[in-house]
Amino acid sequence: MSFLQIVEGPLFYIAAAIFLIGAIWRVIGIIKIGHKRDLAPPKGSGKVGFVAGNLRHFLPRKIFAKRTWVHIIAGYSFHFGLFALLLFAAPHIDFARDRILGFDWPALPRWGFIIAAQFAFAGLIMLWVRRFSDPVMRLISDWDDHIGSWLTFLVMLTGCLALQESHNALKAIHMLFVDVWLIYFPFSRLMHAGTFFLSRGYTGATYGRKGMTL
Amino acid sequence: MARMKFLCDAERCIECNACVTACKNEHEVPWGINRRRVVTLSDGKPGERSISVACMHCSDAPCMAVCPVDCFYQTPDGVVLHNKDLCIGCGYCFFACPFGAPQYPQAGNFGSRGKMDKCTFCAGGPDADHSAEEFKKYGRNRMAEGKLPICAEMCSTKALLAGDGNIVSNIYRERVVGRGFGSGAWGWGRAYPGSVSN
Amino acid sequence: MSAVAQKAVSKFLEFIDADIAAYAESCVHCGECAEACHFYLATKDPKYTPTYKLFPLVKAYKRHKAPLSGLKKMLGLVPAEVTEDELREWEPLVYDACTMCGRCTLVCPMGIDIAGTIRKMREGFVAAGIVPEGLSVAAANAERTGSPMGVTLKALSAQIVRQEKETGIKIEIDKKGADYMAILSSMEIMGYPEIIGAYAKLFKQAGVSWTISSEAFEATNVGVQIGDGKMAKMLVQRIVDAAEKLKVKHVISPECGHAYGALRWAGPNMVGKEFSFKVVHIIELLDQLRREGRIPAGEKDGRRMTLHDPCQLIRRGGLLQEPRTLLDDSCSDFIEMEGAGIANLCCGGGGGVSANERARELQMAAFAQKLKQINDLGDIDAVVVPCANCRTVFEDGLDEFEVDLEVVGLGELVAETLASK
Amino acid sequence: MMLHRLIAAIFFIALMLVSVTTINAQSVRPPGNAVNQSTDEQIGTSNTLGPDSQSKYWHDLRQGKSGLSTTGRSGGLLIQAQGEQWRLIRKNYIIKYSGWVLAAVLVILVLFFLIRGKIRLKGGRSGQTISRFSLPHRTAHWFMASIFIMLGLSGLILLLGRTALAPLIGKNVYSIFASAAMQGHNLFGPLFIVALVWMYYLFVPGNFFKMVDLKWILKGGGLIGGHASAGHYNFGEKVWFWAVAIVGLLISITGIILEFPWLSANLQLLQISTIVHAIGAVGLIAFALGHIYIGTIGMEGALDSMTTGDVDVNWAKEHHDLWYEEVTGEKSATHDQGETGHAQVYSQDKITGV
Repeated sequence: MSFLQIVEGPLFYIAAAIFLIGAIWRVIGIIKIGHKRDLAPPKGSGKVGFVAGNLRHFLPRKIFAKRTWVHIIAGYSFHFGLFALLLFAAPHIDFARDRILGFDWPALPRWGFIIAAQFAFAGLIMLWVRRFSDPVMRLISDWDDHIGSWLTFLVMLTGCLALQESHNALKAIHMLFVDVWLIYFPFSRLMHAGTFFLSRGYTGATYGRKGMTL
Repeated sequence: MARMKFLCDAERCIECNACVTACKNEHEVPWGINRRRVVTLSDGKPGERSISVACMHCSDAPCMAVCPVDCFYQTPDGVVLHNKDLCIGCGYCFFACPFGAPQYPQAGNFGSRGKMDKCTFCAGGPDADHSAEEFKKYGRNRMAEGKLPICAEMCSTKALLAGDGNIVSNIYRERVVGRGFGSGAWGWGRAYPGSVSN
Repeated sequence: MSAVAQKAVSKFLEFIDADIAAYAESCVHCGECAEACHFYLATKDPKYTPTYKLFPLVKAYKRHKAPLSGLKKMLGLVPAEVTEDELREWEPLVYDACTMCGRCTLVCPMGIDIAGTIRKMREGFVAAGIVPEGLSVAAANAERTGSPMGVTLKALSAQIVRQEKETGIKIEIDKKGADYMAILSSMEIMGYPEIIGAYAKLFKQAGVSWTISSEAFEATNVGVQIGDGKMAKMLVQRIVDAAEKLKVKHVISPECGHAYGALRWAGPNMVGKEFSFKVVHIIELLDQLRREGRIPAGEKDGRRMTLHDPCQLIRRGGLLQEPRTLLDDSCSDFIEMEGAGIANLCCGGGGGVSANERARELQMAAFAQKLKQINDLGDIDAVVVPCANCRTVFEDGLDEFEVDLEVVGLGELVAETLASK
Repeated sequence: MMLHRLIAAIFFIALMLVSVTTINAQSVRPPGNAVNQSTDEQIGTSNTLGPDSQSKYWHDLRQGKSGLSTTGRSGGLLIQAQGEQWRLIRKNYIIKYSGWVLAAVLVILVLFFLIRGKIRLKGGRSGQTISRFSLPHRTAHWFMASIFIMLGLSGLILLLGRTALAPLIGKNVYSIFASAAMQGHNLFGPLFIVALVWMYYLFVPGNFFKMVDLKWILKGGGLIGGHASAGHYNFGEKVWFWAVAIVGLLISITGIILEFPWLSANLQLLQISTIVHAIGAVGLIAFALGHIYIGTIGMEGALDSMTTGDVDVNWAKEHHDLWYEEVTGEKSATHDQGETGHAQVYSQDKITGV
């Protein structure tokens, strides 16, 4: 069995299983901690607040955006780029069709892929650079932040370096980082991708019950 | 060992483009790639000439010199071949080649060139002779079958000559003598310096 | 782990519900919250980054309560135990440098309610006995008299008599079966007793039957501010008992930030049952009466005014429009400050910070931000501050910076501009 | 011989540049008494069986005369003459010397470090700091730095790999590196332009040359000894800034041409672009090595300005005295009389204790 076959075969399935089970375990674990019942008579709907909170926090507020526009642009640019690459890159769709789902969907054209990659890289580098050049970020960042950023960066980088799609070694390196990333995910702050809707939603629900404006 | 050469007799080429078509068919090259092309000079004017041109398999091949990954090699027959497994599609061989031989699939897609493709003198590539990979990457290996390039083989006017350089130049010399005037064969001065025959 | 730290940690863990767990899991350390915190903006000291203030609690969560923490512990990947030294280091951050204004939640891409989490974190600090001195004095006062400033019934009675004399309206104490029972913050009783007169005037005109209880007249809940659940409950219980005894239908929460949240939202959960009465904020009530035409507006106040948005009423209380509609009727030259409304800056003295002598310098630095916001408006005659605590902070701050600016309460303004019958 | 070829190469580049810009210059009207000759009729022999010499005909083709073709990317061009020059410049000059230039810079830096050592703060650290670069400045700088490093490494792999790397790791492995390097280089290229524009915008104030810079040069930048006054940026930093700006612009333009080759059908333009791109990049990398040296191990206290953004007051006084005075309104007493900075006075609270 070649190295590539291992990293995109058994190791990938193991990593994907750890990723899925770990992430779901953790999200359910959080939900299961539960809350006490709120006895105060509500002024509005908590459920509506949950959804509203989730939506509202996608949009930055003007007064803060003036101060933090660089982070907002970097953050959005990274996340949009990443999801475009993850979901619409032709090799990813092929991989999903052949190994997981059995069906495919339209892929980004090559130029679309590259533009998405530009945004993703620009955003991620900016966010990471800020992590060590801003005293606030230096104080609050820990190893988890840096490992998470670097692993994601390496997954993206190795993926793009393998863009010629002609060397198995490059693809294998990419897949290896993907596997590591998947295994690392449920134990790390990367989990925010699976818990952000809870934290936004819970705050939103509290606000909603109290009839607070978001 | 014989030194393989191409020669196009401009006095005979009738711009039928059959060499181009035969080459495409023989090697099943993808859309958009023509390993050979026919250039017409003074089109529609007195003295019109046509020349079929592809990789000339130069002795001191510029492509070989500039390739950053050193993917070219020359066979003992003087045929310049390249290894597509090494090629990164940078396009430098195209910058250097005097004859515009290197071709790239999906050129123009955000600057990405696929792996370079060019005339192999129907001699395949570094993969095992007659293997499926060799055919897929480089086309048919006629040389290994003891045959000469298809373009010259099927040229109806025998304008395009391919094969051992000495034999090719002898044929040409006879023609020139027969025609009663002399000049250098097209491209030979550049491709095979020091061996121009008259 | 020392016993002190142990106490704090077990209190932390007791208070970590799914909300706080989701917050701890979701924070990506993006640092945006710093840009919303007036303490950070005033000092540019990174330690005032709101999410940093939560670190001990998050550490405890990750070590003991997070899903998969058991697995991570085996691999040695959980954070170390919280130490007493850490708690002492964080004490000023949790008490002096957070007014629980909740502005950080607005900027947080994850919507983390840092203010609410700080409130619960303080429970741990109280359990460990790591509390600033100013607050513990207030707490002792509250325990003794029910009021952080030690306001006694005698003092209140004196103020009521004076207001009766001034307005010529009789104020009935302990009137059974009244519709509304007003409670007041100690700041109002001691500093701005005119509000009692204003209530009398407004309710007389509106025909509202109301009273003040002699047993529970204090609205300020120092237990909530300091994070002492037991005391908070005791203070709420006192109001509940009085309201039930007088059989009132409503209890009016005064122009005081934390008091409203403590009684309206936290109250039933603290005493463990639903109230037999409704809690209504004075601004809500005035707005309702105004809409019902029971307190029609008269001649408007012509001074150039702006409105300070007290965090606990506007941002965290949801009373965004009510004060503005009331002001539109009461004030002819009203101007909003930049960033007014839900994202307005805090005065810098809420959440017990103004009662905490140690935090004075920081509070003033934060107030300077507020002052700049007001100064940017140009010439302003008065600022309407519908929160007694903010009002004290304003007056203190304006004094400190030697700025001549009038601070008025909303209730008084509405009372003053009432159409005469 | 060497010199001769070098001159020829430079002449050729100049010629190519000129020919690109003066492509329309041939519409000059011929003199009135000129014999009107149709060049078309000159091509080929008038009689296919005639005895004429065809040397002119073939010569023209050799020089790049075009015909017509329905197929192929090169169209009717039979012989592309300048490819040979391009090959010579690339192989004999750029690849050959760029490695040596970079090696020489490294050697010079090592020697300099051994001889001069770390430039220490004469007064030691004062413990007081002064703000030098804001957060956006630092972010832009490190953004540029990370992209520069990635582009530099991948570019050098492509340029020198065949000579320096392939013999060590073998052609097959090297091809993997080269493939990755090329994809990465093309990917990060456009980001360099973003970084360049952003950085230029933030850093250009204060980077214009002034009289002080002349004095600075005359004093050898204070490296040799003695003190050279400087404002917010000294002469060396200004040169570095403008080198990045101008060479960076050249590299960006040529990079775009190379990355989007269909933008121009002109092969010459692509060939010139590779040459300009490589020379510019090697120059910048060489300069960057010096920049990194002086910013890290070369000078005590210099790195602070790009990590925390705050530099030691003594560092400011010793290296950027005029700037220090401008910001604080205080005499630094390290420079000559008469070289006072601008009178603009800021409040003392720009200095913060540590």
